[in-house]
Amino acid sequence: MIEKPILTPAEAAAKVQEGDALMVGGFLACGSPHTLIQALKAKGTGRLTLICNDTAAHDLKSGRITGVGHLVAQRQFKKIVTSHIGLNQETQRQMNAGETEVELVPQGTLAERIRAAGAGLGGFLTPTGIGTEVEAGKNRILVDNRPYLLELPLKADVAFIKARKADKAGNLVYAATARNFNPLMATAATTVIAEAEEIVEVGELDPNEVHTPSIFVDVLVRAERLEW
Amino acid sequence: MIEKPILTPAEAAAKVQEGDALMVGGFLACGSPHTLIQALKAKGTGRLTLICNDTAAHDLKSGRITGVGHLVAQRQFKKIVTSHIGLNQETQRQMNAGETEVELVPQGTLAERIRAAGAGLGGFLTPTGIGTEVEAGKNRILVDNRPYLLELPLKADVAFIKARKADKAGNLVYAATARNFNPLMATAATTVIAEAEEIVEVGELDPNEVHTPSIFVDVLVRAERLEW
Amino acid sequence: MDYVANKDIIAKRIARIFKTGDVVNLGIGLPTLVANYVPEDVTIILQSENGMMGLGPAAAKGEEDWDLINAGSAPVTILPGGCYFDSATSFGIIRGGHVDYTVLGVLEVDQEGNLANYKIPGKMVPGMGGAMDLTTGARVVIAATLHFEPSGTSRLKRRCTLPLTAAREVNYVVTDLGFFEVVGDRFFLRECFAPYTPEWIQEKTDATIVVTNDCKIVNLD
Amino acid sequence: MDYVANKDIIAKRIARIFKTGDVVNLGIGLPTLVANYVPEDVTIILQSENGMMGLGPAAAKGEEDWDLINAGSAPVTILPGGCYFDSATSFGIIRGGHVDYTVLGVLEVDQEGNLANYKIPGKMVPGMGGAMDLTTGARVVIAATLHFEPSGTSRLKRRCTLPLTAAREVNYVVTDLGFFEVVGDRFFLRECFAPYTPEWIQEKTDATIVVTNDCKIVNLD
Repeated sequence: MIEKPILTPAEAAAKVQEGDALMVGGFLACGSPHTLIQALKAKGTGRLTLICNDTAAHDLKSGRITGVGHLVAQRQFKKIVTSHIGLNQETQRQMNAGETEVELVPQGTLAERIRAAGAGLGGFLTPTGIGTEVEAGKNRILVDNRPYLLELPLKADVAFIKARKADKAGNLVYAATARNFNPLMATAATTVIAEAEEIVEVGELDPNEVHTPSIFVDVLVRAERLEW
Repeated sequence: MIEKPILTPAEAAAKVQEGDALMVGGFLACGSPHTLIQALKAKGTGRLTLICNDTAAHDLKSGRITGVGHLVAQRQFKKIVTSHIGLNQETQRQMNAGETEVELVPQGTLAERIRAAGAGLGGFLTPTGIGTEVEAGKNRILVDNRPYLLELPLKADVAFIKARKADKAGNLVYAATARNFNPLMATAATTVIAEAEEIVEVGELDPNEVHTPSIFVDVLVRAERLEW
Repeated sequence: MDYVANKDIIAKRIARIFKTGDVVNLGIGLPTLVANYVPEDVTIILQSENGMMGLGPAAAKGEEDWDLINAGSAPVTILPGGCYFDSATSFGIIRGGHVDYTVLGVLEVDQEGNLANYKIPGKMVPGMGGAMDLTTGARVVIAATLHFEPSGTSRLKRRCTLPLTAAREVNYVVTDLGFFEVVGDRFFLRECFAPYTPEWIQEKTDATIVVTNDCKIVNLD
Repeated sequence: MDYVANKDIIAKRIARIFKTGDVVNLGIGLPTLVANYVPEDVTIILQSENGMMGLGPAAAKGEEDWDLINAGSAPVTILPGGCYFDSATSFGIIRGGHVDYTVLGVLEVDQEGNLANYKIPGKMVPGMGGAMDLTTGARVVIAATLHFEPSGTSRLKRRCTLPLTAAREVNYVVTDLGFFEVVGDRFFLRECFAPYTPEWIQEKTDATIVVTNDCKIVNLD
């Protein structure tokens, strides 16, 4: 099996270009690729579109920031597609001030849109959002007399993924609820960069227990930072 | 965690009613629930609709039959929804003779239709089948100027699932390519019956390695027959 | 009559709805309290939309595993027989009707079963998170809320004025005054929690509240 | 010129298309032979649509694991670094463009890139299995076929007459006579396999076959 390059965090972060759409795994910073996030913060690449379940936390009073909140704070995003910004006051501030465009997507719809992009589907019909503001601008389609919204796939230029373990071929295994959006995003970006706490030899992972097949992963990085 | 009833194959097969839609896991009989298939053959329940990747094998010359082919041979199906009948001459014979209705569905579309039913989606857009007979009677929807077919969810009254291991709560783990359609079908039927080669105590399976969460499984059966 | 806000009453009453085997998703905040009051002889299975079945109690101090959190990002535990999954699977479970009950917080809830709980335009826009999928997908939707805002305004309305989380999906509303069922565009008061009276509740709530003969007066203390 | 059907020539030529790292799905029958001819210095990854990445050689006699088969139900092995997945994931990989090449058998293939390989109405209806998804989803579609039917009729057509597996998806057709590329509704003969000549191929095939100056004569023995 072909081995994937293991890059430094800085080398990996340099794969993200100004203006790219960037997916970042994690749920309120749990299961987020903190090493890559810090490397991208150091690099300072801007005008990005972030696709992430949430923007983690940023308490304007205490100054405490977690996960992708570090990139939001540094104004690296021109647009954010997410389901939740409730714990990040800075994201709310930027949105209200018109500094950053925020597209709020129901969490299940966000997950499914990313999966659809990875799976080559042109879209899907969901009952979620019917009768709410989420309907705006979308096609409503009746199936068996029940209304559904047609939701479209969502893909990215680069995905930042966090795994518990990788083998050198790029197979990934996640831990507990740190799995969340990571396996979905790994299918939906042109370049997939996975940071792993442990990188083992090819053949050491049980093929029944792999969560993300190697072919989705382009670059590996050793996790250096696990704190949120 | 609540434990699920462990029934005999005959008790479990009796959950299938005349006229039911029945999903059966397996790919050319690999990963098929052979114990349940034999029990349903003994019971003789008829006028069923089968949803299965294929109808396994039936060689009319040698008389060799595998997997769900045993139920086809006994004429228990009025309709079969499947992607492949190439190794089952009896299915082809029944179809050509007009004895059994056969709906051929591309394999990826079949998998996704079952998943959609389990996931509460009203349908999905796939490029598969555009420009072929599969288009007949379906809506064609343009997204970004590319045509897709709107495919609808497919659900069943009962699903027969085969697992390598179950815990008594109903969590399932599959082996190798015997996984195939099993985890999808486990989400898409009103009553889900899983036969397992091994049934362990609750807590013995690693929660990171469970393929089918317990809540999908209603009834457990001990596998008695592993031969195709 | 004096009103004293009481969240525990709400959690206590909701906890009694479940029977053994029910799959339940509890929202952040007030709904989380419900877990504390589930009767000992009832075993429910808690789903957490960030990717877990079999959510257990909060992690003990010093034993936190930061890869194992609930949807509010608090470190938790998993019960034997639980398992993990990704977010698409998690919402497949939710949207696919495999969750029996979802309990959600409320900004406004109305007699048509509409719920608003994710946005106050221009003021507070936390985002809907998983709430829209939960209200749409769960078999039974329970809105859990103190009956009144701090200002004294009832959270039960004739018609929601805030952007909706879900249209016509709410089945039950449990407040610290009573247990309401939404049927035919009206609230039916099924239980009135002592010391409040049905008449007092009707008077203080700007919504159609039907009280039938079988409305029970219940003491939950 | 004498024609002698030769499947190995086809497999040999197709095997040389790949470069290290390519993800390839080989159909049942003739396409399976391709795996035997991949050059030693090229490492490709075989996907099997029944749920495996890293498909290895056939299982040795007596060492079959009947939970581990290929899409033709033959017992196989898995290579180190391979993994298993369910059928929805498998076709997500296929439909999502994550398979670089699919090699499929042919009943008819035409100069518009249409492929028919799953049905002869009233005669043989095996079903499409995964072929429709593979032709639609793989980045490059290679049709592998003996140039002629046993009757002597060319399988390369102006227009398919049988029900299509996929419309306008075929990129390359490799027969035992040559290597064809489908461009602008015509077959371009890129390589002619000795001892056949471009003129003979054009004469024996009822389809538009363009031969340009850079068409190579190749000896694959």
